[in-house]
Amino acid sequence: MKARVHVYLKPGVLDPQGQAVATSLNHLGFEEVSAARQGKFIEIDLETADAEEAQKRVAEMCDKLLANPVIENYDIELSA
Amino acid sequence: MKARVHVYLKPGVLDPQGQAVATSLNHLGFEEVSAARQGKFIEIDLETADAEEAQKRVAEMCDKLLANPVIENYDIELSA
Amino acid sequence: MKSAVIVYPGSNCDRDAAVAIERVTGHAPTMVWHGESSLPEGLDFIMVPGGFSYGDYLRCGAIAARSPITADLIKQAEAGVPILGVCNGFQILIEAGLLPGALMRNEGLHFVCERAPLLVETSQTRFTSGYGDTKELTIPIAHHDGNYFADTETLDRLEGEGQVAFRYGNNPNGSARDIAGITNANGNVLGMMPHPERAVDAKHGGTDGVKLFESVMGSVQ
Amino acid sequence: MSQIAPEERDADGITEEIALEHVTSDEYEIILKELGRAPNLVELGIFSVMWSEHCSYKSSRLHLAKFPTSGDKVIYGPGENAGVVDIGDGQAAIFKMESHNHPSFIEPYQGAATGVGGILRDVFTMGARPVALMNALRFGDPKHPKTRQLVAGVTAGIGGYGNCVGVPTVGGETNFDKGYNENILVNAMAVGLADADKIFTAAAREPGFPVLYVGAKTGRDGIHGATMASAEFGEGSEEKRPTVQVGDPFTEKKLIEACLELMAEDAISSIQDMGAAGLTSSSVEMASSGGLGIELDLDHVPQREEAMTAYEMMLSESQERMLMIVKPGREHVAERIFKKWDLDVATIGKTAEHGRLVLRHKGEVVCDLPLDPIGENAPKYDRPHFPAEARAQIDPSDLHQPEHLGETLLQLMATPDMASKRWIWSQYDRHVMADTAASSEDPADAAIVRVHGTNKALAITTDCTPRYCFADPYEGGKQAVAEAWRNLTAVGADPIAITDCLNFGNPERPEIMGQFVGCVEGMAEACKVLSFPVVSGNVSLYNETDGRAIPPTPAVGGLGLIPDMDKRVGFGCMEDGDVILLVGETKGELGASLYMRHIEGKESGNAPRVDLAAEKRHGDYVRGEIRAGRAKAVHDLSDGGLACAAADMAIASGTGIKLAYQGNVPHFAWMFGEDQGRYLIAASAENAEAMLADAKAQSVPVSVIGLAGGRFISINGGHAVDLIALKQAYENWLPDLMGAEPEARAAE
Ligand SMILES: Nc1ncnc2c1ncn2[C@@H]1O[C@H](COP(=O)(O)OP(=O)(O)O)[C@@H](O)[C@H]1O
Ligand SMILES: [Mg+2]
Repeated sequence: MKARVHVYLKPGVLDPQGQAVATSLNHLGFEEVSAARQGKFIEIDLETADAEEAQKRVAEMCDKLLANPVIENYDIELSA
Repeated sequence: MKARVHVYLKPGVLDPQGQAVATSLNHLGFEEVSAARQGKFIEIDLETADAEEAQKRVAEMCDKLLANPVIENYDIELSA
Repeated sequence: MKSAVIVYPGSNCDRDAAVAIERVTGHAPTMVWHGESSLPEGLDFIMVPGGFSYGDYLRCGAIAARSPITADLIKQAEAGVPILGVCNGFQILIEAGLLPGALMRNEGLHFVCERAPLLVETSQTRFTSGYGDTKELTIPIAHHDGNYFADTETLDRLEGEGQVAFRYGNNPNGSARDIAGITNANGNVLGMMPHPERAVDAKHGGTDGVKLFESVMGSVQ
Repeated sequence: MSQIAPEERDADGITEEIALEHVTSDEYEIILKELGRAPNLVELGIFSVMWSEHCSYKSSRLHLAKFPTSGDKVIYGPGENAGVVDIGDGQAAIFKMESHNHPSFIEPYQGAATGVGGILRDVFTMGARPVALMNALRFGDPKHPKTRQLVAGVTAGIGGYGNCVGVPTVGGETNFDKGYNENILVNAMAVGLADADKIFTAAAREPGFPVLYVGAKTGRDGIHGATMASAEFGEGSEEKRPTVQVGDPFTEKKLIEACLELMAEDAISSIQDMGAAGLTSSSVEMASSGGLGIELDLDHVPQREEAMTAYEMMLSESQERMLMIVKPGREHVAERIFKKWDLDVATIGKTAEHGRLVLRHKGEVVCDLPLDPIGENAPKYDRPHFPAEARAQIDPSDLHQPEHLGETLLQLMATPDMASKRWIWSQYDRHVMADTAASSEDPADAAIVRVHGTNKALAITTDCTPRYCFADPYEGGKQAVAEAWRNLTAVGADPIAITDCLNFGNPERPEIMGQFVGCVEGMAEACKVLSFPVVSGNVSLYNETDGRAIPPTPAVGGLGLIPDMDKRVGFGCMEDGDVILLVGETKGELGASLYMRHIEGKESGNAPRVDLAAEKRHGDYVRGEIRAGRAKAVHDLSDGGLACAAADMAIASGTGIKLAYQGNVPHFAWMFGEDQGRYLIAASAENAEAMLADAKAQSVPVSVIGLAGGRFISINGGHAVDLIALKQAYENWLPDLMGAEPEARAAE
């Protein structure tokens, strides 16, 4: 089983990387870009068969390590 | 329109971050983790209505700025 | 004076820390490898040095904060032992929950290394008492992720309780309210991005960091 | 040899044709003759990388032999992983410079990062703790669309690696020239310290000793990197992309600590890093330099990817790996230490008496080659070469006279080569390890790094003026060495030895080979006269695209010793009222100068001539005055001549200078001429008197040319330019260029 975890900044937390991406894209002529946000994307291979169990465990991984609750939120997608 | 871009290392390219994450998760007791890979996740707000046009432009953004074609691949999802 | 410096894989200011502690206190610290389960007994001072623990992969300090030795560090903090975290050490203390807030990528997105003006915000801590009326120091900085963030409530509390120990004279990284170093509520844990251990020698980075080490030493005697 | 597996083909389609691409048909004939049979694919791959320019030095060896390489301070000269010199008290300094040009152009961040990693390994392989890094960078025209992205990426890569491993990056140099538009140069230098009696070398000593692989696992990265570094860019270089490797400085840091920890035990017999051509070159070099053979079982090589072929394992350039031969029965010591550091360690073979390279994979012998033809007897070419056409001397009276010399100075201070590189070096940790006494930020002509725990210091510099080398390779080669010697002298150091990185175009073109030979001969001459031997170095050829070669760029990395740190000097301590002395003669040489390039807008004129005997005399005099404590500030004269050096001193000291013209050349030629062998010294009036007397006694031309004070640089009371304006011009050029940095990959 595979988990795809997105970790991104909470709304309201300044995202200089995202801003730099948007500005750079504008400079490069992509004027349709009005904003950008940058986050992390972590793909985890799990030796678990049970999806419910996996969901619970991956959430725990996020709380314990993958995300910093002071500034970040996360979401989890599972696939076979 | 919103684009969600995932940028990740090509298969075979060394991913020290992903390795460190997997090892650390194992140490924390998540023994079911057999591997992890870490990539970037960029969300872009676009002032474009046409999905086909958007797809083409975002691919161009990836080639020019967001991904490093030497070592990275990307995929793009669009949503309204 | 019995002190220790924790060495994580990827720590790289451990030697700087040891040199500074020995220079100021006259006693060499014990270097404690991260794999050990506990710190020595009866320590007067613990330093968590700078560097790139675990390569700074995932988030700076995140993996180190969850390593076995850090669990014991937390216990020592709770027992009141003075602990100084510098640069990556500050990041580790924050990730370990010993200090509030978060340290994010520098606003300018680049690594910044310079001799920076640093303001002593209070000399009422056990780390800064020696500075007395001295208000401005020059201390080297060298980091990529030193942009201090906390919500308004936390920031107000830190200010209100006198927990802001240092501010930048010339905010190099976008830190909230120019914060460069903070203490915990108890006053025994200080985290700061600038490197006082690189400022204990006129032939290297100046001597403005000496008083910080002298203050801690004085406070334990 | 009947059991050799005939052919090995892998999933990625590496075929004999691809391997063959890298050996010429003549070379293939030699292989057939040496072996008496056709090589299989693995063997051909091994020949192709070992005979690449990068590994075999086939075009350059003949000429490199012209360098003086010995001296009473030299412990190990070229031939080892790095040069080793004696710095007294039983201590040694170990240093080397290396290029990572091609990978950095293709992928600036990883290319530059892995360049730093590679040069560090060369130094700690020998038992040294790395204590300083330097970098010499050449980028294209600042206005070229790729330049900013390359500057940003290379800077981030050097910082990303060096900062993480915790070795200070203390200095370097940066040039911009359209000649590098399609071929940037990234040269990195590392310096380390060790006890002189605890140096480790690569040559295998005894047969039957176990061969250990340590460090990171082997992947498919960088296959044929060495051959790529030996090919020019052109159509199709896009396809060469997968050869870029990703560096892992965290693993490197652990590898440094683990190796040094193991070196303190009595376990290692010899050791070699896996650099270009990875497992192949390390195993071949260790065995052949020891006159032995080596047998490896590739099944034991720690692998990161599945189903790797022997060909891939032998040619992979995965980073952060070492090969070592340990004393029999001591394998467990290595295992214990490397496991502690969470690194791979595996016994993969043993040394043997037979003088062959024998590889087994999955139970079959996949390679069995005699070592001599691969290494010692690799092809060596005397490529045809002809000298560059001599250029005419510039006569200043033929040039247009600037109206306001202060304005001209202001213009020159904001030119790409002259302007501050703060934007770059402020991203490097220059202070870690607690021994940096002077780095890029400090007004000193060389970086100064204290020898830990002593009052001695190393002085380090990198120098080369490609404008001169292009105008006159021989004089340019001399000048590069002389400038390094001068920079070390200017801080009060005794110059000891150099390393070099010789960056040129395609050696198969006689005019390029002519540049190479000219530069090497000029360097050799300077090294001889200045007693400044070459102890290590690196050659990077084929730096050209579609027939356009880079300017000849023989970068020199100089190392010196300051015996007493209290007698070092910089150029930022000038005070109001100090007398300014000029050491050396001024004829107003404007050929190939910054002035010609930027004010006249021409790349013309001959290179300034270096009178090596005068250079030596002047330098020895300056060093003597520094040691005598008379010189308050010292600065050598280089790009932009006297006026730019005066401006550097004034900006750094916050004090103006009133220059008083003297001599018989036009004012502007006096101010901006780039005559060699010169220094500016600031001293109190009293000390200046004594210095003038010394100069007379030593027949060194020294004259008073100005007085420190005020807020301007002026000449004969006129042409004044404000220090603040000068400083702004100097500081703002690069930040303005990088400003929005739109093309740089924002999402590093
Ligand atoms: N790429 C670089 N990395 C680090 N420091 C650099 C780099 N380029 C220039 N510098 C620093 O900028 C200063 C001026 O360099 P340069 O003009 O080349 O000096 P010089 O002419 O005395 O050789 C030096 O301190 C040098 O170390
Ligand atoms: Mg100089």
